[in-house]
Amino acid sequence: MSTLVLDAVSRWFGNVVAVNDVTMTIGPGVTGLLGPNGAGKSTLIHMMAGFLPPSSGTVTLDGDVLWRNEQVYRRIGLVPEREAMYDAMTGWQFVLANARLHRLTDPEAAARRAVDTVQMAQAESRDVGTYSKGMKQRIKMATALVHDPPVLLLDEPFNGMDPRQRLQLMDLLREMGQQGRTVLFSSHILEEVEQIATDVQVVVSGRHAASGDFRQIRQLMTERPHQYTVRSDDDRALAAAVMADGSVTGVELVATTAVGSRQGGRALHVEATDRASFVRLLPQVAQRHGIRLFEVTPADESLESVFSYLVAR
Amino acid sequence: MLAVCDLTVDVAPGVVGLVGANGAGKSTLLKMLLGLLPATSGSASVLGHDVATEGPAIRQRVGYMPEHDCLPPDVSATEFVVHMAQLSGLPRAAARERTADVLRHVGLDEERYRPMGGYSTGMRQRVKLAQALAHDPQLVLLDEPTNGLDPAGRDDMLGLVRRIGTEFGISVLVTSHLLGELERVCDAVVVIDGGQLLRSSATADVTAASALLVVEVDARSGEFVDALTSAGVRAHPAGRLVEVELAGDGDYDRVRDAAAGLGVGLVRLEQRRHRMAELFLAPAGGGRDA
Amino acid sequence: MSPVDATVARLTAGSLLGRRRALLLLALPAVLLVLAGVARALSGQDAELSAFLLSSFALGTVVPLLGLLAGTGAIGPEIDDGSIVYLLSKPLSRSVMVVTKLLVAVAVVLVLGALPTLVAGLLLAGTSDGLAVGFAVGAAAAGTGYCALFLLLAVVTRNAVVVGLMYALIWESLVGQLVPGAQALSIRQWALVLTERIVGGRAEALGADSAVGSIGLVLLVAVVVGATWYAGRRLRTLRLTSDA
Amino acid sequence: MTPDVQAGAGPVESGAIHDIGYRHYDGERRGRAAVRRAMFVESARGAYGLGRAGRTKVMPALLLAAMCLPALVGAAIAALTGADELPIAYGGYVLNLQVLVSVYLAAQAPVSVSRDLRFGVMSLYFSRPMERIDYVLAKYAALATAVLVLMALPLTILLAGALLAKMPLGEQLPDYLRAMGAAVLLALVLAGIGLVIAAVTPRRGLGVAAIIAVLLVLSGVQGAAQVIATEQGTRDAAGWTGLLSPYTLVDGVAHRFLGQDSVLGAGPPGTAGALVFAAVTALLVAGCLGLLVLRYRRVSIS
Repeated sequence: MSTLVLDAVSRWFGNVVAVNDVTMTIGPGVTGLLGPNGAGKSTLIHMMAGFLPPSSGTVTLDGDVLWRNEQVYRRIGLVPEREAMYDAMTGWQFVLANARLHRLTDPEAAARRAVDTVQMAQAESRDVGTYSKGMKQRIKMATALVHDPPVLLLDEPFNGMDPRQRLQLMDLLREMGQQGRTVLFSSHILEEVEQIATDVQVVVSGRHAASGDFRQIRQLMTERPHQYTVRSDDDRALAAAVMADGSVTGVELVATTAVGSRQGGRALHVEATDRASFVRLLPQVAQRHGIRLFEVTPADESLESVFSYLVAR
Repeated sequence: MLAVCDLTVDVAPGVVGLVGANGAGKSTLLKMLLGLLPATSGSASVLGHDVATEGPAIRQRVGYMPEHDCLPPDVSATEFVVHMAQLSGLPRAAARERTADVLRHVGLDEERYRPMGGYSTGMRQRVKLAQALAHDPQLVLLDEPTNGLDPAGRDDMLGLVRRIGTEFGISVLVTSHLLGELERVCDAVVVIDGGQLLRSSATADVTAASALLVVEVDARSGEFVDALTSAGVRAHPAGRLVEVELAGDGDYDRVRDAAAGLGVGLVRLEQRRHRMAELFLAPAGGGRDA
Repeated sequence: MSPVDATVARLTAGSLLGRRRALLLLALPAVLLVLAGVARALSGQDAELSAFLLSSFALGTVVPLLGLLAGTGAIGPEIDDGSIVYLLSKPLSRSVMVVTKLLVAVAVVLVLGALPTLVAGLLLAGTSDGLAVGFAVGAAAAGTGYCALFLLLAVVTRNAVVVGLMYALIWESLVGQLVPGAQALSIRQWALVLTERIVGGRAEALGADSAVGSIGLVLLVAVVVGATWYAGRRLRTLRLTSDA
Repeated sequence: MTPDVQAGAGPVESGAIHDIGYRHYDGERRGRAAVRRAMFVESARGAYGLGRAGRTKVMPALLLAAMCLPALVGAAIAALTGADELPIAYGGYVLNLQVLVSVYLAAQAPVSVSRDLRFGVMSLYFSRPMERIDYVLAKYAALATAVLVLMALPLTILLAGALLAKMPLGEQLPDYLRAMGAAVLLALVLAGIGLVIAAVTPRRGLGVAAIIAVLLVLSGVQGAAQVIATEQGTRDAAGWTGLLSPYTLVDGVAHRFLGQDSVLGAGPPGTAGALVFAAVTALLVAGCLGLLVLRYRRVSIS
């Protein structure tokens, strides 16, 4: 069980502040480090991997400082973002070489276990240069797992992966999290974070914008109105009925234009400050007035909206 | 290696999406359309020009945005796009004028004078798009333009692609494997996997609503399912959601009444759209890693 | 803990002896040996010619180029494409990495530089005047110096090869001829001190002498140790930014 | 056939004026010759860092300055002392500084071609109305011009110095023109060698090392061979060794065809020698061009 602690960490390059006073604790389980491009995610990961000293504040793993401390790599497995590897070697040789670099007692067994964990046994004898993006990513995972580290750092692991490759990597990360490892991955592709991250740290332009489960984050931002799209067989009547209740701050009848996929039609945009009471009220009011509800969709609940809301703030 | 095999499709003007997994043959198809890769069999024509014989004529009227990195780091965006416009046959003055115009349209402001080595992924994608538009093509081929972009960047790029197809009056063939975005942008979609055509149809019917409802309540969802089944609705839990097989419109009311009856919050009631994701995963299946 | 790591050595050798770079590394000594063979066939054992060939071609061209290719090649490609991250994320002291990489580079220069110089020397002048051994030892010393310096350059800058060229060709030879003082900082001249000692009396006549005194040796050792130590320090704080 | 602008299913705006909207271009669209010229200009300027980031200007500027320094000094001496002859002859100027020319070529050839290979720019070039032969010709001409400038500038400074020192133009011009002719030939030969080697690898460092290795080894071998040949007493053999290095090859051709006295002593032996030297020079240039066309035919545009 290992914990990564960032205490009031800042990092600047000249007068560009990449990371600004971030305090963060990353414990066991899968944590998603989330933020737009240029928010400072890779700077943070570089500091957690000990490749970059913080300009101020400390970055420690179970109390040990990470900067210029080679021994810490016994407990950290790093999956770098860049694709460059020793292309002239086969997958097996590459993982084995990493095992030997760790000076493990039995490098062959460790490499064997790592390659099997990432299900790359069938391609291990081929040169790394011939691997697809998804296979390269899995071999990189194997090199990071070979010394069975309690901490796993992955820099933008999902970049450029198609859904099938992404699903495979998600299962792998979930499995690592369940084994009690401290898994941290950076991403700006929100679908993945939603599905596997037990914990989310949101970073926006260098600042630590939010942390905790993303639904928690959702609750934390109660002062922001919640947006709902409702489609029923009598939108106007439903709008009038719903407005009567205090939890709703605004209703708008909109025509949904057929852009690309969705057909045209009408819908109700509802803004409610008190989410819980609105969702309970809606079915009761509809029942009372005999209005059939076809669709009730939270328009802003996905992490994407949480994220763009934080960016906009 | 069979990259693309016996693919027959014709692409109408407007914004057309080409969907497929990594390695499904998207980039190969684009290169063939540019007349850069000879098709081993069959034929294709772009804007009326035969791909096999009239390559240069096609490349004069077509803009291409590759998926991979293709920008030299030691030159500024302005200098680079002007050069690219000239390589498409525009005289220097016109090239300079159009470059300024196009860079403004893709949203590159004062960074356009800095060397591209320091550009963010988003800015690089914009320059790649600008060089494809600089010579005012009739058709642009965009290979995964949103690759590596964050949500804000993705929305901007998709908005841009949409504007190119409509406001600029340039036909667009855009590829992607992030399926949600093609739904929002394209008028029609060609889905290929392993080099073969899976489906080619207007986006609307690809994501047609199916007869499955997804419902979420904020409490006591077990009792909620029981209430539904006792009301004769075929419902079963799926994680924190409840899936309801829609027998008829009456089921909508039964869902509403079950929630109202129990006094629980109806957080979500959605038709389970046949998301392109399933469409894309289902047929390919198997462990074959593209 | 030994100052050398076998796996780092194997990885370095792998990236250093990539197909194209190996071709180049082998071509250099091959040309030297062919040249020596032709010279021997045509003009028999001629001391002045041998010294000229060994000094200007072997020590003046082949060894610096080998040092450049091996020294920068031992770490340059890995830093350039980012695969160095697989070494840096290991519990392995950075100085062990640098020393191991240096030894691999020096081994290449010894095998493909010093040894062929010995063989060429024997071919050209037999064992007379200790020319063959003198220049072989000189080549080994110069090669080591070049490897250490160019390896450091590869850690410090992305255009290590061009800067290395400017040192080896422009500073050492061109400027060296015009401004004799410049030779005080020339690795080749430092190495020639050894050659001069081995060749002995006729070194001056044969042009196998050095423009600097035995202080040159001290400077050579200082450069090798200093460059390696500083490369280790810089590797510890290497930042993997991807700008070109 | 431009598709009509269908504004989606939204309400059709009548009379809306898109003033700063996207403007179509119906001006002149030039053919491959103009495309080739644009590539040539950009690449030639790039060899001196013009139009590129500041960092790329440092090395070319340094080498150009180093090349011109002796000429400046020579011109100054001639002008001040009122000598009636330049301290440095035009003919031998470049050959004495061949190391600088070699370093410039080794550094700039990879910048010209390996950079396009490494950063994937080829797919942008070949997705345009431009064939691979156009790319090769443009790059070749650009590098040759860049190398020529490196030699022509100091020669011109020498000429200017001579004129300043009131030396008669009639006397200076022939030698100057002979030297310039030799410089053109040398630029063509060097550009070929440099590009063929640089185009083999996208790695800049390796390209630089490979080019300098080839040039150094060639002149090293030539020097050694010449010494051996002169010792054997046969001047002709020494002459033939001139074929081994581009510098001596061009010097030989300039000696026999342009009447410039050979700097490196033994010129090509007899008329046969002259013809062979000329043929080899032409073959070298044509051969390099041919190799480059073959190389770029195989370049996949991914």
